Formats: sequence, C-alpha cells, structure tokens
Amino acid sequence: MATITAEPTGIAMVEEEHPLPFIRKYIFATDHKIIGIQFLFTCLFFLLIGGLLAVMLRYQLGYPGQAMPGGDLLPETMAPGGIVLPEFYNSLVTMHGTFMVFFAIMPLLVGVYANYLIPLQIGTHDMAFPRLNMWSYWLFFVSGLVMLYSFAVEGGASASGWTQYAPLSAMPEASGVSTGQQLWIISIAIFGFSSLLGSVNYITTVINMRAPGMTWFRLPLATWSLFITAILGLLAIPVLTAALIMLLFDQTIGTTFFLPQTGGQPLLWQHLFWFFGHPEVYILILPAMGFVSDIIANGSRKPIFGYHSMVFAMVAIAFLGFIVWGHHMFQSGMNPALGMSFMVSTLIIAVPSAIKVFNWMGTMWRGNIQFTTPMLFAVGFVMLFAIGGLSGIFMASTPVDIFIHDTYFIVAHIHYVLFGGSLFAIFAAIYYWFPKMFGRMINETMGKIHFALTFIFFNLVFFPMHGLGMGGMMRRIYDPSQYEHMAGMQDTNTLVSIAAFALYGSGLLFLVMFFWSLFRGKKAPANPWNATTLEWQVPSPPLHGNWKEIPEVYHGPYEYSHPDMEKDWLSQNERPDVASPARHGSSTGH
Amino acid sequence: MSEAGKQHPRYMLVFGGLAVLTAIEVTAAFMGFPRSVTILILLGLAVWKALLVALYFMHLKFEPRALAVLAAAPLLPAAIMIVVILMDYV
Amino acid sequence: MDWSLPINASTQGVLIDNLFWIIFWMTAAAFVLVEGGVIWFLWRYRSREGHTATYTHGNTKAEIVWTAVPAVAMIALGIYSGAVWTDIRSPDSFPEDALTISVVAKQFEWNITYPGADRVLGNDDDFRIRNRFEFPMGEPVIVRLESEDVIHSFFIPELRVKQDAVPGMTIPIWFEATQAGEFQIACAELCGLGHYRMRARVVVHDQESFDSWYRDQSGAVQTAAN
Amino acid sequence: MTSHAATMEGGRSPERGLGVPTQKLGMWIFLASEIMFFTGLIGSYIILRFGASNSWAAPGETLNVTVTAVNTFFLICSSVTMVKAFAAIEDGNQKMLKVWLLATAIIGAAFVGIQAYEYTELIHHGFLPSSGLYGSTFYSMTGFHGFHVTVGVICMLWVTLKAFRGGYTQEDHHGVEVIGLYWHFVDLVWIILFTIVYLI
Ligand code: HEA
Ligand code: HEA
Ligand code: CUA
Ligand SMILES: [Cu+2]
Repeated sequence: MATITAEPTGIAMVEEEHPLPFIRKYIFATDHKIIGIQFLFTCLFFLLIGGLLAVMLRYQLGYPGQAMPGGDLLPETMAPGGIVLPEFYNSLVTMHGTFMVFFAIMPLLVGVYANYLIPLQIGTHDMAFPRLNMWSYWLFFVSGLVMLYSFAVEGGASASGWTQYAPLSAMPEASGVSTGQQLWIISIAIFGFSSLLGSVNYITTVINMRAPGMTWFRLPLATWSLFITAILGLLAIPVLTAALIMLLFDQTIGTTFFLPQTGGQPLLWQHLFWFFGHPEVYILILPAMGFVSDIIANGSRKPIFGYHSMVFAMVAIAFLGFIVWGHHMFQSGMNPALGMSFMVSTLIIAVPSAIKVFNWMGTMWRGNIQFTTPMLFAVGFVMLFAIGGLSGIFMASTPVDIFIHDTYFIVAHIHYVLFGGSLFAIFAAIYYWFPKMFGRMINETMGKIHFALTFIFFNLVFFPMHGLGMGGMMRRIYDPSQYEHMAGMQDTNTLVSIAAFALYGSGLLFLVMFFWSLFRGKKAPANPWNATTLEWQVPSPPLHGNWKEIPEVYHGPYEYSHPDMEKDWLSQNERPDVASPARHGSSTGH
Repeated sequence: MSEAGKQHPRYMLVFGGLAVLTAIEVTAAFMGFPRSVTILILLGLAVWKALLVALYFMHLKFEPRALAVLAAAPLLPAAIMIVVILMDYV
Repeated sequence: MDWSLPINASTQGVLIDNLFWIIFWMTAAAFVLVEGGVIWFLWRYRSREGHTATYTHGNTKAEIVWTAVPAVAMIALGIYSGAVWTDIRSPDSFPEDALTISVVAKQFEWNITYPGADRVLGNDDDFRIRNRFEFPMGEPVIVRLESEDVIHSFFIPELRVKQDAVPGMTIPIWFEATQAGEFQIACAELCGLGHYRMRARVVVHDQESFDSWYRDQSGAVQTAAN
Repeated sequence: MTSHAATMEGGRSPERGLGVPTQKLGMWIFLASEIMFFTGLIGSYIILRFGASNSWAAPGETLNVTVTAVNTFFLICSSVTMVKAFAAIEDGNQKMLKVWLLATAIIGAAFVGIQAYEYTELIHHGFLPSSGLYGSTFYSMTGFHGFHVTVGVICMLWVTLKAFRGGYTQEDHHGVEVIGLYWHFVDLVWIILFTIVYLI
C-alpha cells in the first residue's frame, strides 16, 4: 500500500546525471534491469539446487540401496552411510519439484524477463512501481532461503510431494515432517505475495506505459505472453495462498478444513490446489512461447506467421487454463460426470496449442534460417514441447488416465513440457538477451556444444520414462525393485540415471561458460542479432532509465526481410524510408 | 485530474441506503421465512449493498468502462471455481 | 525392457488399451508431421548464399486448416473417450448383485473384507484378510474403497484398475478379470515413507478354485464364531 | 524530460493507457487478486457448508449478531468518512481532509477492537478455531478480513500523517484515492461476510 501511494521515484535518464550509491544501485535496486539480473542469478542458483536434488534421487533410482558417492557427507537423518532413506527420498522428490517449479522456472521466465524486457520492449523508462518491484525480488529471495532452510530443521523438508495433498500434508504424524512442512507453506505464501507484487507491476506497466504508437497489436509476442502470464498469476496464486493458509491452520491451530474426521474434505485441497496448479503450468509455458516466437522470427528472418492468431491462441490457452484443473483429479474420487467435462475442456486446449506449433513452423517455412544458439534452443523447444503436449493427450483421455495416472508417463510429460519446453526456452532467452543484459556475447561454439549435449542427454533421460510409465512404474517410488511388474525395469532406470548425471554435467558446462562469457566474452554491439524490437535500439547494456527520450513506434514487431528494404530488418521505431510496411499485411496493426 | 468545485455523488444518500439495507437484512434474517426465501432475500440485499459501494464509493460508475470491466473480470473465474467445485459435492 | 503395456487381464483393460493405441497413432501422426516438418524446414530453408526469406505475415486459409483438423480430431476423441469412461465409471455401469468386497487402505497395508457366506458386507460372517486380495475371474467384482488415514491409490496394473482411496469417502469401483493369475496391488499415491512398499498380493482364481477357497475362509469364520 | 515526467507520473494520454492514473490502476489490479483470495476462503466455506452437507448452528445461536450488526454499521460509517475525505481534497479542502481521514482511521480501529472483543467472548464460551468446520471457517474468514482492516488502519494513519504534513493537493492526491479504494473494498468484503456468515 504505502509503496503504491508513494510518489514514483523520479529516475535519472542516464547514469551521468546522478549516479546512485552501490547499495541503491545493485542491492536494493529499483531499476528493472538490475532487478531482472538479480532474479537471473538467484534463479540459476536454485536451478542448480533443483538439479542437484534430481541427481540425488536419480542415483537412488538407478542404484537402489547403494551408497551414493559423497552421500556420507549427508547427515544420518538423510542418508546414513550414503544410502538414501525412504523419508529423505520423499523430501528429495518434493523439494526437487518445488524448487524447479517455484524457484527456478517460474521466476526465470517471469521474474527475470518480465522485469528486464517489458519496459524495454514497450519503450518506457522503468516499471510503474519500481519500489514495489524491489520488494518483489527481496520477498522472493527470502522465500527461497526459507525453503532451503527447511532441509536443516528437525524432521527434514516437506515430504508430501510438490502438490502437498492433504491430509498427508496436514498430518505431521502421518508424513513424519512437521516444521519442514510448515516452512514449505510459509515459504510459498511469501513467494505468492512476491509474485503478486510482480504481476500488479507488469500489468499496470503494459496497460499504461506503452510508448506512443505501441498499440496492443504492435506489442512483441514476448511482452504479450508476459502480460497474459501476469494476469494468470494475479488470479490463480491468491487461491493457492488461501488454500495454504487453511492447510497451515489445520496443522497448527486445529482447524479441520481438509481433515475428514470432522467433515473436512481432502478433495477440497486438490480442487483449490489445481485451480491454481493448472494455470500455474501455463504460467510456466506461455512466456516460453513468447520468447520462442521472438527468437524464431528473428532466426528465420521472417515476420511471425499469423501474429494475431498467435495472440488469440495465448489468450485462449490462458482462459481454458481456468476450466481444466479437474484433469489432475480423474482418479481422485471426484464425480465421474465432472471428469467427463474436464476431459473435453482439456482436449480443446490442444487446438490453440496446435495453432502455435504450426505457426512457428509456418514462420520457419521459406525463411532464411540462421543457426545461432538461441535459434537452436528455440527450435528445440518446438520439437520437445510438441512431444510433451502430445503425451498430454493420453492423460487427458480419462480412461487412459486410469492406467497412466501417477506413473512415469506423467513424469515424462512433466519434463518434456517443463524442461524440453520451459527450460529450453529459458536457455534460448538467456543466449538471445545475454548480450543486451551484460554487453558481452556468449561464445557461439560453446553454446552449440551446450545445446547438443543438453538435447541428446535430455531425450536419453526422459524419453525412456514413457516406456517405464507404460510398464506401470509409479511416481514417487523410493525403490522400484519392490514390485514384480517393475522387475525388468532396473537397467532402464540405471541408464536414465547415467544420462541424468550427464545432463547435469552439461548444465555445469553452461555454468562455466556463463561466467566465462560474463567476463571474457567479446563485447556486444547494441543489436547483435539484427532484431526489430525496441530493446535492441538502446546500447548493450542499456543505461539507467533506458531511453534518452521515449521512442515513437511505427509498425509491428517483426518486420524482417521486407521486400522494399535493402537491409533485412526494420526496427519498430524506424520510419520505413520506402512505402510503410503497414500496407503489407495484418501484423503491422494500426 | 480533478477540476475545482467538482460535483460529488450524493454520498450521504448512499450511506443512508446502506444503513437501511443493513437494518432490513438483520430483521429479515430472523423473520422466520422459509430458509430458501431468507437466503435469497439476504443475498439479494448483500449484492445490492456491494454494488452501491463499488459504484459510488469506489467511483466505478464514473470511471472508463474498461476499468469497470477489469474490476469485474475476476468474478468469472471466481464463480467458475465455486460452482464447479460445488458440482463435485451435489 | 519391452515398450508395451503389461499383459491385460480385465474387460475394461481391453477398452483402455484400444483407446491408448488409438491416441498413440493420432499423436504419432502429429509427431511425424511436426518433427519431420521442422527438420525438413531447417535443412530446406537454411541460410546460404543467394537464399533470402519470403516476406509474408501468414495465410488465413492454412491457419483455418490447422485449427479445424485438430479441433475435429479432439472432439471425436473426446466423444469416444467419454463413451468408454461411462462404461467403466458411471454409476449405472455397475453390475447388479456382483460380489462386493471392501478394501480399506491404511499406512502401509491393504485390508480386504469379504462378505462371507451370505455375500452381504457388514455382518458378523464377514472375514477380513490383510494384504491378500482373492477373487474369481469371469464375474464382475465391486470394490468399496476406503482409507483410514491419508490418501492411497488402489492400482492393479494388469487389470488396468486405479482409484484413489480417500479418508472420509467410500468409493466403489468395479472390474471383471478375464484370466486367472497372481498380481499385485500397488499403492500409486504418495502416502508417507512406506508408500514405496505398500503392496498386496492379488490372486485371481477360476470359478471352482475360488469357491473352494471362499468356502474354507467362511468356514473358518463360522468355527471361530461358535 | 517532459515525456519522462509523464511516464513516471502515470498520467498517460488516454489513447494509450486506459486513461486511468497508474497508481489507481495498480490498486484496482491488486484488488482483482484480493477478490480471488477471498473467493478461496469464502468459496471453501460455501462448499464445506452447503456442498458437503455438514450440520451447522443456526444464525444467532453461536454468534452475537447484534454486536456485529453494530460493528457492520461502524464499517459503513468509516467508508463514508473515507469518501468525504476524498471529496474534501478534490475541493482542495485540507482541513476537512485531515478530519475525515482521522475519523476513518479511528472508526476502523474501533471495528478491529470490537472484533477482538467478539473473539474473546466466543473463545470464552468455548467456540474455537478447532470447534469443527464452523470454527475453522468462521475464524479464517473473519480473521483475514480483520487482518485486512488492520493493515488498512495502519496505512490510513500513514496517509493521515502525510495529509497533516500537507502531502496532498487538489491537483495530486492519488494517495487518498488509492487507500480509499482499498478501504471500500474491505468494507465490501465485509458486507458479503456479514450476510453469509452471521445471517444465513
Ligand atoms: C509447462 C507445463 C505444462 C504444460 C504446457 C502442460 C500441457 C498439457 N498437459 Fe500437463 N502437466 C504438467 C505440466 C504441463 N502440462 C505437470 C507439471 C503435470 C503433473 C502435475 C503433478 O501431478 O505433479 C501435468 C499433468 C497433466 C495431467 C494429469 C495427469 C495425471 O496426473 O494423471 C494431464 C491430464 O489431462 C495433463 C494434460 C495436459 C494437456 C492436454 C496439455 C496441453 O496443453 C498440451 C497441448 C499441446 C499439444 C497437444 C502439442 C502441440 C500440438 C500439436 C503438435 C498439434 C497436433 C496435436 C493434436 C491434434 C493432438 N497434464
Ligand atoms: C521445472 C522443471 C523441472 C526440471 C528442469 C526438472 C529436471 C529434472 N528432473 Fe524433475 N520433476 C519436476 C520438474 C522438473 N524436473 C516436477 C514438478 C516433478 C514432480 C515432483 C513431485 O512428484 O512432487 C519432478 C519429478 C521428477 C522425477 C520423479 C521422481 C519420482 O516421482 O519419484 C524424476 C525422476 O527421475 C525427475 C528427474 C529430473 C532430472 C534428472 C532432471 C534433470 O533435467 C536436472 C538436470 C539439471 C539441470 C537442468 C540444472 C543444471 C544447472 C544449470 C543449467 C544452472 C547453471 C547455473 C548458473 C549459470 C549460475 N524429476
Ligand atoms: Cu499408500 Cu502410497
Ligand atoms: Cu494440468
């Protein structure tokens, strides 16, 4: 409140005017670019953690009951003699999902790029509420620390899955975790408030602060996707917060919302969680789709294919996202008739998704495709997201879901959409905007090597999981060898684990390369990719306040290879020296 | 954005309305109508009061249409949530 | 490992597997289309000497096509899946006077209660067996699922049966085994540290061996009673 | 520099933004999420009570409706004093601005006080958050509404302080308007809560 009512900070046009003290500039920064970079480093750290947890749980699955190398560094309560305990395994799964979804992917997409890109792409000086923005980052930081800390407390970290199904999550005596469980709830509640502040900021900024001529249908798709995502978050996350509060009360002050003994409803938790949860997974894919659209148009030197339908497809996905949550509950005991309608709405989502996939292909069609690292990752996104989306169709069909629900088929789906989808898009975005953020290029050869390794090992890890799921291997299983029908699966699991270690290795390679380029990479020009959107019209990195004066926008965001131009791109604030491309088609808005 | 001596909505009238409606609510609740009737009356009055606050005190009546739409938008997912979950129980 | 579904031993399994392979081929087509297309474009339109991009903002006809086709495919799939789902789960799909067995899950075991000689649950000739679930093939069986503590999930891969057991609810499911054999109940919902070993033996008898087994068990209860 | 000023003040030319000042727009968007938050709590109550057919005490049996009715009246009064404050500054009337703001803060505080009294009474009579679903839902809903009022009062004092320092002018008083929106929203939520929790 106070922050909103406060007079907006008048910020300097360019550094020289009045340089800020270090602490205001880099720690409690209000500059959207610095905040974006703060998010980037924090999230990559959490990505590293999430990956490490994955590697640990993969070791147990690959070599059940064997001492994990270096595992004896862990305390007795987790892995005595390096052998992972069942209760610790459950924490590993839970925290892996939690860190990846809430502290790595989501803030990498939104926290980093909504902050960094929106003001630059719409052509304004900063966010509408810079100070709110600062709070959003620091609350996120705190929530992350709280979540990390929960490993250290008595009883360990939460062990009821990232979905926190009640009553398991509400009954410490059943899950064996009490403090860690409460810290999970508190951490995510703080996280929710942080992203709420973010959403308010992004939405207000996009609505009210676009540069002259930047009409809705001249916005780059990256900004469109971030705008829609912010709305999703604004409406979905508060519901989770409410549910979390009830869950916390059930544990601490004896309420019984989700505890059946006095008429509470365990399924109510699932309804509330997934009412948030499914929009959440679209929060995790829409920005990825936006970035990929920018990058594919740029890499194909061609206007995006069907700009308007790309926008409407995203709007459709976002809206449908609010009426499909039940597809996570087909086997939960929910009314079967309800399952039917949820199945239909879920299947319908394939349609706008199809539009997007085929329009990306349409953009590449008859393009002039550049094999830059960002483009490779973007194309990788299209190929892998398609696989993940298609596996979603199996589960959307209620009868098939009877068999594959809670099996590794789901795990395969998750990772194809979240890793092959979201994370590939994030890598693409990092490679694409790194020069703008840090004024240096990432070495192309190293980038291509990183892409090749990630692409290969990713598929080696997650494609076989479809097979494991078809074989009936359940999720969240500490020791598959307990079951007859999984007897034949151990060598596949071992192979998957080995590939997973290699995949983590390629992640570390990226880490090295990232920091190497940060200091050693060759200096980047303002517009290394000959791109058309506004952020490339300012120096790399942009100065405090971005623009000496607000640019005028004359046409749509993807004017590549215009026939009347000798250079193959026309940036949004360039007045076309020849006939205005506005005549040439739909995407150039009015 | 505020021109001097601007005409204000009749706030006191709205206030009176709210007070009276509240009084009616409290009495209606204990009139011993059939339960369904009571619920309908009370909900109707509550919505009426809510609208008075939103339209006059929060000035939605005098804001650009777009803002009113934006403010009302969440009611759709909100309604979907409650109605659909209720369908699971009845 | 072999990349196929486990052997199928139930009537609903046939429906589910068919649907699975139908979707498999639909998505396989989309898969080939997308992956093939992308790879082909990458090669065909790669940047090279004298090659330039074509300036176009899209093609409405094409977009209508690739909106309509998936739409039709999905609606068809939805209708067919709906029909199958109704056959398996809708309340009126439940067979009359089928053998009704109560399964109560709790950390980390399955307690199976049989209706006894009179074949009605809830009176003193019922008998209860822990972690052992035996029933006849060739006749539908109704299972009334309950849970004492947290959510578990009743999963028998070979029968294509899965249903969560929710505390505070009694959830009926039915299925009919088509072949005798020994399988396992697997708990498919994270339910605590013993989740990974919460399994039980499933024995599907042919009619006569079930009858004799059932008689012995009920007999045992009778003698225990008096 | 002028274009800069325009951007940062948020007073955008209508053809671009909504033609609504940025601070006000931001508050409305924040309220949108608040709607969803309370839907989570109130929705759960509706579902648990009317969907899952649980036994529930009749209105007035457990809760003291009279006291709360009075309290409701207070909250409505505080909404009026709030709009009065806003009207005052729109007319550039600094004195009345301060008076009305102060009144609002005080009445708001009174509301919280009475609610605290209500709670102690109820707890005294053994009606606790742990008394079944009724207790659970009652305390979560009214509790989080009370929490919102408390936050509101704090911000109100902050704004009042600024008003006393002459921080608002007839031309620029976004602060007053924005906190007003929040205040009225909290009032609006109470209108719903009072009806469905105390009277139905
Ligand atoms: C980025 C995240 C993301 C995305 C985008 C999706 C997208 C989709 N998801 Fe996924 N989903 C998750 C993340 C995501 N999901 C997660 C994390 C879980 C597990 C949660 C948990 O339990 O832990 C999950 C679980 C999950 C379930 C529950 C499974 C179960 O627990 O039993 C279901 C069931 O319907 C489902 C369906 C779908 C569908 C239909 C889509 C659709 O949106 C996909 C649409 C895309 C395509 C269809 C491909 C592109 C289109 C074409 C190539 C055109 C041609 C295609 C056709 C004609 C079919 N998902
Ligand atoms: C958002 C995404 C995400 C990502 C990226 C991953 C990544 C991985 N996941 Fe994922 N996983 C989930 C989301 C994700 N997961 C979710 C939601 C669940 C469900 C949880 C639940 O059931 O509750 C799950 C569950 C899950 C399971 C099922 C466990 C079970 O049910 O028992 C398994 C098993 O193999 C697994 C494995 C892996 C592996 C090997 C990776 C590997 O890809 C990891 C490789 C490592 C990296 C990608 C990081 C490399 C580091 C960097 C790139 C950072 C560089 C740093 C700087 C530059 C500073 N995961
Ligand atoms: Cu019982 Cu898992
Ligand atoms: Cu979903």
